[in-house]
Amino acid sequence: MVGLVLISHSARLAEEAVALAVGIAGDDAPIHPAGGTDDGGLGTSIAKLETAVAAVDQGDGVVILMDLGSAVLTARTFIEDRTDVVLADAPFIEGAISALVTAGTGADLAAVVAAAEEARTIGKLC
Amino acid sequence: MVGLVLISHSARLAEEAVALAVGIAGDDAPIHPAGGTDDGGLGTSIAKLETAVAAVDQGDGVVILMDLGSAVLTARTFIEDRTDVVLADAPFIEGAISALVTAGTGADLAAVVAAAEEARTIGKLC
Amino acid sequence: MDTEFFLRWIAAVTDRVRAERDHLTDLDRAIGDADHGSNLDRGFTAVEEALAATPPATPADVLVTTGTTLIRKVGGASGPLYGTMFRTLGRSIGDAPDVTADALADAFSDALAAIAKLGSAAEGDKTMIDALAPAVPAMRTSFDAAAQAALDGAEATTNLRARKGRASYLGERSVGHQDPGATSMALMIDALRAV
Amino acid sequence: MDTEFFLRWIAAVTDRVRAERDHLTDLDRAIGDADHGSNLDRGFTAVEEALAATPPATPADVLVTTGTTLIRKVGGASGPLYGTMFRTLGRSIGDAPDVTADALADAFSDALAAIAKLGSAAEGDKTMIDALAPAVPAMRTSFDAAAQAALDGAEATTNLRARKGRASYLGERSVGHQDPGATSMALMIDALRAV
Ligand SMILES: Nc1ncnc2c1ncn2[C@@H]1O[C@H](COP(=O)(O)OP(=O)(O)O)[C@@H](O)[C@H]1O
Ligand SMILES: Nc1ncnc2c1ncn2[C@@H]1O[C@H](COP(=O)(O)OP(=O)(O)O)[C@@H](O)[C@H]1O
Ligand SMILES: [Mg+2]
Ligand SMILES: [Mg+2]
Ligand SMILES: [Mg+2]
Ligand SMILES: [Mg+2]
Repeated sequence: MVGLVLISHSARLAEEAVALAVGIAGDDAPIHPAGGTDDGGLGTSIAKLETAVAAVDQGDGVVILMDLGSAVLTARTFIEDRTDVVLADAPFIEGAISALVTAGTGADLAAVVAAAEEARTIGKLC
Repeated sequence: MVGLVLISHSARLAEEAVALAVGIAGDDAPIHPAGGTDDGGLGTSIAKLETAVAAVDQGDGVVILMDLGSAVLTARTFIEDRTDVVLADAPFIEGAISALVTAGTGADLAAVVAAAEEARTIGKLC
Repeated sequence: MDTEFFLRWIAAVTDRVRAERDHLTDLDRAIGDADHGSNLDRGFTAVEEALAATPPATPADVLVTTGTTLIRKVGGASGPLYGTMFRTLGRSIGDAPDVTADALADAFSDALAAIAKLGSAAEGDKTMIDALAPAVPAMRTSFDAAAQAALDGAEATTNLRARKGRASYLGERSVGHQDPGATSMALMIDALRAV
Repeated sequence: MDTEFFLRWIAAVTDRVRAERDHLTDLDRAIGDADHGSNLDRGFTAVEEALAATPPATPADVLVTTGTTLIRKVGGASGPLYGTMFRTLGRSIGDAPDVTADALADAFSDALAAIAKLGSAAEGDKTMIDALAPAVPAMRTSFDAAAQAALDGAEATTNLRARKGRASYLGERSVGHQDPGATSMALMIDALRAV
């Protein structure tokens, strides 16, 4: 199964986003948070990202969702030398839920990224 | 100033989203979480929403951002008899940051809703 | 139908919800988050208390109090939806002390529209609407016909793919399970029969 | 320029970052989150330790170790950005034991491209790029010219509106403040002069 990692400036935001996504989409596919700096502050950590990616990597690829700013830069730097890990340009919470649902069906890497990115276009009031 | 309320199924997700938005956009405009059910479970509460709206209402209107599902239904039911409170059809985290930044400039209700909804179209990788 | 009739209906619904609580939760476990039975039980227990605390004067009072209490107490998607249904029934009926069968059928038609609008949902989306929508025209005939239509509609959700609510996240995997909200809706309409 | 030259440069940058730490953080307080000075101080302290622990064999070693350490230790947006700058400088230089002025100028040109790509940013966005971009052509002339261009570029960010990074959320309110990253970039290029 494709794995998911949520990288955020805030450790707790990443954890809560994972919990909500699992609550809705179930735990068929692996998902892991990577939030905050190494010393628990606000920011991002490539070491935490590495650990999270390793935790969800089952050999079918990993999709990373970023909240903003340095999370994007850290994730981009991380994937420089990885072809099996891709970034989704998606809303953090909504993209995570869609991606996790799709990953849980056994979909491939491209389909999971597409699901995350389509979340951008789905209205909540219609 | 226009106030903001974030309603989520998860009390902690709403709280962490508020913290991140304030960390980035500052606390010029008021923002309040309304997450979880009255007894702290996963779900939404119109009583929590009322309290949160009252906490951020300075007379210039309030914008509500919802994560999904029953948060949308609860918010819609709440605004039935309120013309000064509007819902933003926006990504939860990204919309909250944009809306809070815009509210902090003293923008009016329509501009804050528009800022939240535009967050949907802003790419992270470009 | 007078105030007593509607109080008896709500009491019957409350009993049925309690009796079906675990079944409704099991249905919600398959395609949701396993709380539909406990959500409704919590809601109707609060309704029971509210109606006992301030005895309602009119049929509309019964229905509006029921709706408002469900909105405040349920905590899940079904709270605002059923809340809106009962409040719309009450508002549509107005302050008549006695409600004709036609007026109630009209009120159910209004309630269907209100639920569909709130949930941005239509028939076929595998929701409570799939039990309510066929019951609305059947109510012009009899409560029996309405109940049968609602039960059939609820059963037919099994083969549908969910397009609204949490179950919609499951996509194709939602097929093969009866919708919990359609099931509870059918139960409520069925309860009219025995009042 | 040999390995020693680059070690002296990084040591000088480390000293300057420490000396300017509070100033950089103050600039970031105005339009960011008040951590740019401490981010870089943490990063370059780790670089100092890494270079001491495994003495580098070539100029590229110095630069790649510096970059990799910054990526791992800074924690803010400037970490991946400066990390990419130093790693690109190292990779561009290759394994020559002695680097010509031309090769270094080419490497800085590559580093500019790499930062711009990583940050999806261009000159005028009120970022570190506004100090680096004018320094790149000036480096063909002299370190003095490059340093002057970088310092001028950093100063000119004051009148710009931020379009990338946290400061971009401030919109018009970012105008009137010098960009912290442009300021630290100018400091790094300025440090080349005294090596
Ligand atoms: N948007 C909607 N429109 C109509 N009915 C809906 C909608 N969303 C959910 N429902 C109904 O609500 C039921 C679920 O209720 P419940 O389990 O109490 O809430 P939750 O899904 O928040 O846990 C579903 O089975 C469905 O019938
Ligand atoms: N996308 C980007 N492209 C180029 N430079 C950027 C970008 N984002 C931020 N910067 C630079 O990084 C600096 C901020 O660094 P720092 O405060 O250490 O990180 P953070 O903003 O994560 O707290 C800004 O002043 C700016 O020069
Ligand atoms: Mg449920
Ligand atoms: Mg629920
Ligand atoms: Mg900063
Ligand atoms: Mg920071």
